[in-house]
Amino acid sequence: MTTRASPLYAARNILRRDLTLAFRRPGEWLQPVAFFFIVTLLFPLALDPELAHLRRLAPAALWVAALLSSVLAVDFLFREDGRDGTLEQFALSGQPFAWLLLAKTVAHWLLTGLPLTLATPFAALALGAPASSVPGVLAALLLGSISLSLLGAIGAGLTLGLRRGGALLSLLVLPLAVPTLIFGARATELAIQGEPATGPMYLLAALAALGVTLAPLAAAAAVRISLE
Amino acid sequence: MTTRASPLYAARNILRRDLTLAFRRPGEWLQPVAFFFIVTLLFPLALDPELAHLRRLAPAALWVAALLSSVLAVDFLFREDGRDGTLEQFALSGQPFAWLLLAKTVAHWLLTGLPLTLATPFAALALGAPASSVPGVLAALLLGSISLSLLGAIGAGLTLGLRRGGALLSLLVLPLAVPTLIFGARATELAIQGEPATGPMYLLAALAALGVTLAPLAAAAAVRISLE
Amino acid sequence: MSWAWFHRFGSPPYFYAVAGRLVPWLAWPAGLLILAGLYGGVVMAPPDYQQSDAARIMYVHVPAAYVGMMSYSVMALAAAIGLVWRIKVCHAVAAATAPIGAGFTAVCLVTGMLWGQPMWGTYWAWDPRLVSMLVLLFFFLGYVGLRGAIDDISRADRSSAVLAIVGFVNVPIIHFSVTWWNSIHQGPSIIRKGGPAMPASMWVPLVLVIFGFTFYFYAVMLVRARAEVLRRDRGGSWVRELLAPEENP
Amino acid sequence: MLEILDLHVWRGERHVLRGLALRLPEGQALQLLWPNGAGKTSLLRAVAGLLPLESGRILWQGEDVAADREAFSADLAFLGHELALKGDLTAAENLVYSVSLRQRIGRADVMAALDEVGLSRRADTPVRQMSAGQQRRVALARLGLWRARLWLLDEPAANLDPAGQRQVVAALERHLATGGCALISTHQPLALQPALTRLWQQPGEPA
Amino acid sequence: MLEILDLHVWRGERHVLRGLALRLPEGQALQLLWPNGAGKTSLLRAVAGLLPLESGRILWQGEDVAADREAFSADLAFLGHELALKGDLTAAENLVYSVSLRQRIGRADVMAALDEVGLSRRADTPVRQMSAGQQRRVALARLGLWRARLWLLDEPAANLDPAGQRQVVAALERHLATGGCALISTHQPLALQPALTRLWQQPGEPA
Amino acid sequence: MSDFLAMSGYAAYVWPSIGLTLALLWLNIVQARNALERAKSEARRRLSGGDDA
Ligand code: HEM
Ligand SMILES: Nc1ncnc2c1ncn2[C@@H]1O[C@H](COP(=O)(O)OP(=O)(O)OP(=O)(O)O)[C@@H](O)[C@H]1O
Ligand SMILES: Nc1ncnc2c1ncn2[C@@H]1O[C@H](COP(=O)(O)OP(=O)(O)OP(=O)(O)O)[C@@H](O)[C@H]1O
Ligand SMILES: [Mg+2]
Ligand SMILES: [Mg+2]
Repeated sequence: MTTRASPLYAARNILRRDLTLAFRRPGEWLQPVAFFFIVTLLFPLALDPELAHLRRLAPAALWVAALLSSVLAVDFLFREDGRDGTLEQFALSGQPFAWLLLAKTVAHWLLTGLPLTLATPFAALALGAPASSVPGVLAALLLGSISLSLLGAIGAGLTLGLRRGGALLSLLVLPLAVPTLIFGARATELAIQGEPATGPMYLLAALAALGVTLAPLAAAAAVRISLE
Repeated sequence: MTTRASPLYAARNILRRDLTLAFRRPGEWLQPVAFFFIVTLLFPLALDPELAHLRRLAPAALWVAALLSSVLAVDFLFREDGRDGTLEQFALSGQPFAWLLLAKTVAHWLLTGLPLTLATPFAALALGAPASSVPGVLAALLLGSISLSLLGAIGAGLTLGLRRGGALLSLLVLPLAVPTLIFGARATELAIQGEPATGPMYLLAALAALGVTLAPLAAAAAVRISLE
Repeated sequence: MSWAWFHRFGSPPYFYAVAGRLVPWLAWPAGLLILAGLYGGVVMAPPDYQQSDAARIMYVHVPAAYVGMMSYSVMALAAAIGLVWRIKVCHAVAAATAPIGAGFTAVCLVTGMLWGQPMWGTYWAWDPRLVSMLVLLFFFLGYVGLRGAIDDISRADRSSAVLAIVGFVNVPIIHFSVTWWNSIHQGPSIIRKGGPAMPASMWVPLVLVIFGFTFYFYAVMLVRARAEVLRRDRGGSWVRELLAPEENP
Repeated sequence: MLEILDLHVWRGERHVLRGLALRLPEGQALQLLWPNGAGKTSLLRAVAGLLPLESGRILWQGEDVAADREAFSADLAFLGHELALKGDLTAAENLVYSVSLRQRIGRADVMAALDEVGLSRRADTPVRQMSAGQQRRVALARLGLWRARLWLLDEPAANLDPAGQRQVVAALERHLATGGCALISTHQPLALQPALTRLWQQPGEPA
Repeated sequence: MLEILDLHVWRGERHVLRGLALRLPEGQALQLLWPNGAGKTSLLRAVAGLLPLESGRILWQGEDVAADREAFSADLAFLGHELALKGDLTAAENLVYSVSLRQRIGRADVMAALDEVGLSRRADTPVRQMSAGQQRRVALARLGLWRARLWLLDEPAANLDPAGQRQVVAALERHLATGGCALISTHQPLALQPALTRLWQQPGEPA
Repeated sequence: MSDFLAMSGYAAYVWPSIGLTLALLWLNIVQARNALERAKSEARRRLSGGDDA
């Protein structure tokens, strides 16, 4: 006789599936990172080049780039599964829906947020940040990218199945992401200036924790509605 | 008896169709503009606000935002028509394919590039550019957005029907867009500093002209291949 | 002129065989030229009167730069021919070129940066020459990425061919960037009116390395191209004959 | 046993299902042969809980499904116009991942299921590279793997050649024999043994 | 008259059509009843020029279609698995815009065409709000409006109820009567007059 | 010898450049060889009818 799958088993398989899918296309999961790099490169291109000037600009450039590339990436979080009916099957699987979506979001973060985080130090150095600032920058982006992915999940759920979802999505997510952006940029700035950034770091962590607990529920509700 | 449609008639109908589609979803065509605004606003948020500082930053902010939002938007140029078989019908219509795609690109520019252009002055002022610079900024973005749309069309054709097309698209288009970005930002900078920007303007115009003549052909080739 | 040779090369078996025979004839000279050139440049040649020994980076930087640009040109040309005349072999060549060209471009960038730190006091500057070379690297990466994203090989061939052709505009920009815009990067110093701007003891080794890299590029490219030709083969009898002996040794 | 009482469903402006009622006992398959646009898909989606009910009740084993959606979902299998297959995954992977949402599964079961629909030699082809009918067959194999009591099938025989349609019938008869029941929308009646099935020609008439 | 000589088509790694040949004279419809995955869709797409030929020739009115693609395209109508309809446009708008790529057209013709497929009352509903079969019917109406000599239809009867299938047959017979010809992939033979049609069971056998 | 290695103070820039270049040359050779071998075995698999045609 068959044994029911535990929520954990189901989630693990979703995770495995999404990673398989991503790695099947070589370098596909690298694209948000590439995008991130390009965006950070665009600034100096569009500016008159003075490193001093760039350094003051680094936090803004980094975070805007990170925010945009994660918004760009999250657009694909539910789109395909929604179109080809996979999400319907999730909803009908008899497993807690929010939990399954959380699994998908985690996979998404592993494929976009994490590489993004690991990529930032290089971009930061290219923008003239001192090597000493790397740990701080890393920490800030680690926390930031988590809450960005989670916020993105809500937006992705809301815009699921709309034409031109992408642009609308960014409209919905960017405002939500403003706090993350501000604290993140502030933390990065302090790190670059070599000052302790505990304050904004705590706030970033709080935002991430809040996101993990609430975002999946909101996303699940949004997706259910979009499925009709 | 039926009379064959002239290429002009066909193109006019494509234009009409795409505009109808865009306006059927209220405010949909506004999304790239909104995105553009949000991005430009993100900078001041992520920075310590000093107008003098912002003003020097304005050209970069404007152009990065414009480039990103047009790349984001162009992702939808062919996607839907490719998926639902419309582009196949274009290819089988017996009309010059490149010409039909040019019509689609024009419609797309009217819906994204033009509003974007009209929106920039406000963003520029918000970033502390002097009112006197508005005409220059407008001209630069008018020319720039045209070639961005056309370059985008090539990338959209190449990534048509690929999963995660969006991210790859930006990876392909942004290098192509670098010259436009550089000259555009330079022109804007001069305009903001109140100096004559004829040099970069000419180059922008040249790029746009080049795009109008060549991009549709490249896009047509790309789309044909992607249709298989 | 007759197109016979053109079509002969177009046939996978012929190309596969000829390429196979050609490789050693390219590889050995390449090795010798590179060794000689690097020895001449890094050991024998006198230090530059301004840059002293830092100038020795030139002997890898410049050849890498040339080959990087050349390989993009080769790629674009092969892609164009393959697209127009529907010749698989040309697509194979283009596909084989991309990763190699990307490598040389990257080396040019890195060596350039390593050279820039002592000379310009910075690893990187937003300078037309440097940026355009960086863009070249992005084109290579985009090309590889596009290929990777498409699973049907013949579609991948033709799509990426379009990209390669479009991106070619960048190559002349790289070359003339120093003359068109005021660049901190130095302009043509070998092929220029009035002969090279350096003593023979410096430019001869440089030229040797450049030729060595070029030979090397073609050798490696042909090996890869043979692999690509095999991948594109569709059960042609020649492959069966080719591999039969190896199947039951 | 599935029971629907006085069901009303709206699609946008349109009152699609007006007071529909039906009873579907174990071991029975009800085939909806309604004309195009009569509301077959709407009905199936409403039962699955993918469309909101305007009014009316849906009872499963005598209990209102609204009471415990998840339990009900675990009992049903829904095959809609979209197949919920990933073009980039192979047939086998698709089955493993979609089934493992509901129950533990091993490669062996998957191969057996693919064999039943005649795709054993295609187990490792990406679904994207399969023809319309082959993709349908993969979805069909998945249906057999889910151990669900209630099947909701929307035009299961579409795109299938005669052999494939016989496979659908065989799968259904196995399912009914083990006490399952099925609600099917179709345009050609499936050749089930008359004892096992009822045909419903028009939403107007009683089932 | 359409003539195909020794056609070879590959899909990725797979040699799908191996030296296929057929002749399709005016006023004739050839129905491909090949099993799933045999290559019907591939053949239709290859003829339409949407798939590259590995080798072989396709002649239309005795001339190789590769010589003048656009002229050939103007002569043919292709109805694939995708319907090329815009969900946000009404049925009428969809017809106007897609037909106007090829010929000038007015609202009257459109309404007539929609009437023939029994959707006159739905002319102004967005296609997104139509059922699978209703969308098929819209595509069918478009087919009637294009004045094309050669029809390439991929499972035209899918999702259609018996009435809709009769409409397909009627449209086909009108088309053949006016000297057109049609290449059709299907799994149930369409009930055309035997004089007008040939059935092709297996790609192996001759047509 | 040592002052040759010292490159009059530029060793930190010169030797990495040359080393990196040689590394690339080596890497290309390895990759090309592997690619050819992989392609051959692929072709063999296909000829021996790995999956149905
Ligand atoms: C990241 C930094 C650099 C990049 C991307 C770069 C790129 C290039 C490129 C693309 C070329 C080939 C130009 C052509 O063939 O048309 C080149 C040539 C050359 N580079 Fe660099 N370069 C960089 C830094 C430097 C530095 C710092 C120096 C010396 C101070 C230098 C000296 C040269 C010389 C002497 C040539 C040969 C010029 C000729 O004969 O045409 N480069 N470089
Ligand atoms: N994109 C693709 N890449 C590789 N192989 C493909 C692709 N599409 C189809 N095939 C293969 O080509 C063969 C023919 O496919 P095709 O869609 O033409 O079959 P069909 O006759 O239309 O089948 P059906 O009746 O199910 O629609 C199938 O075996 C399929 O596996
Ligand atoms: N998203 C929607 N919004 C509004 N009305 C809809 C929507 N989808 C379907 N309808 C309408 O609801 C009615 C029933 O649609 P449904 O898809 O259930 O029909 P069906 O029986 O499945 O038809 P078919 O046999 O063609 O699949 C149709 O008249 C259709 O026009
Ligand atoms: Mg239906
Ligand atoms: Mg088919």
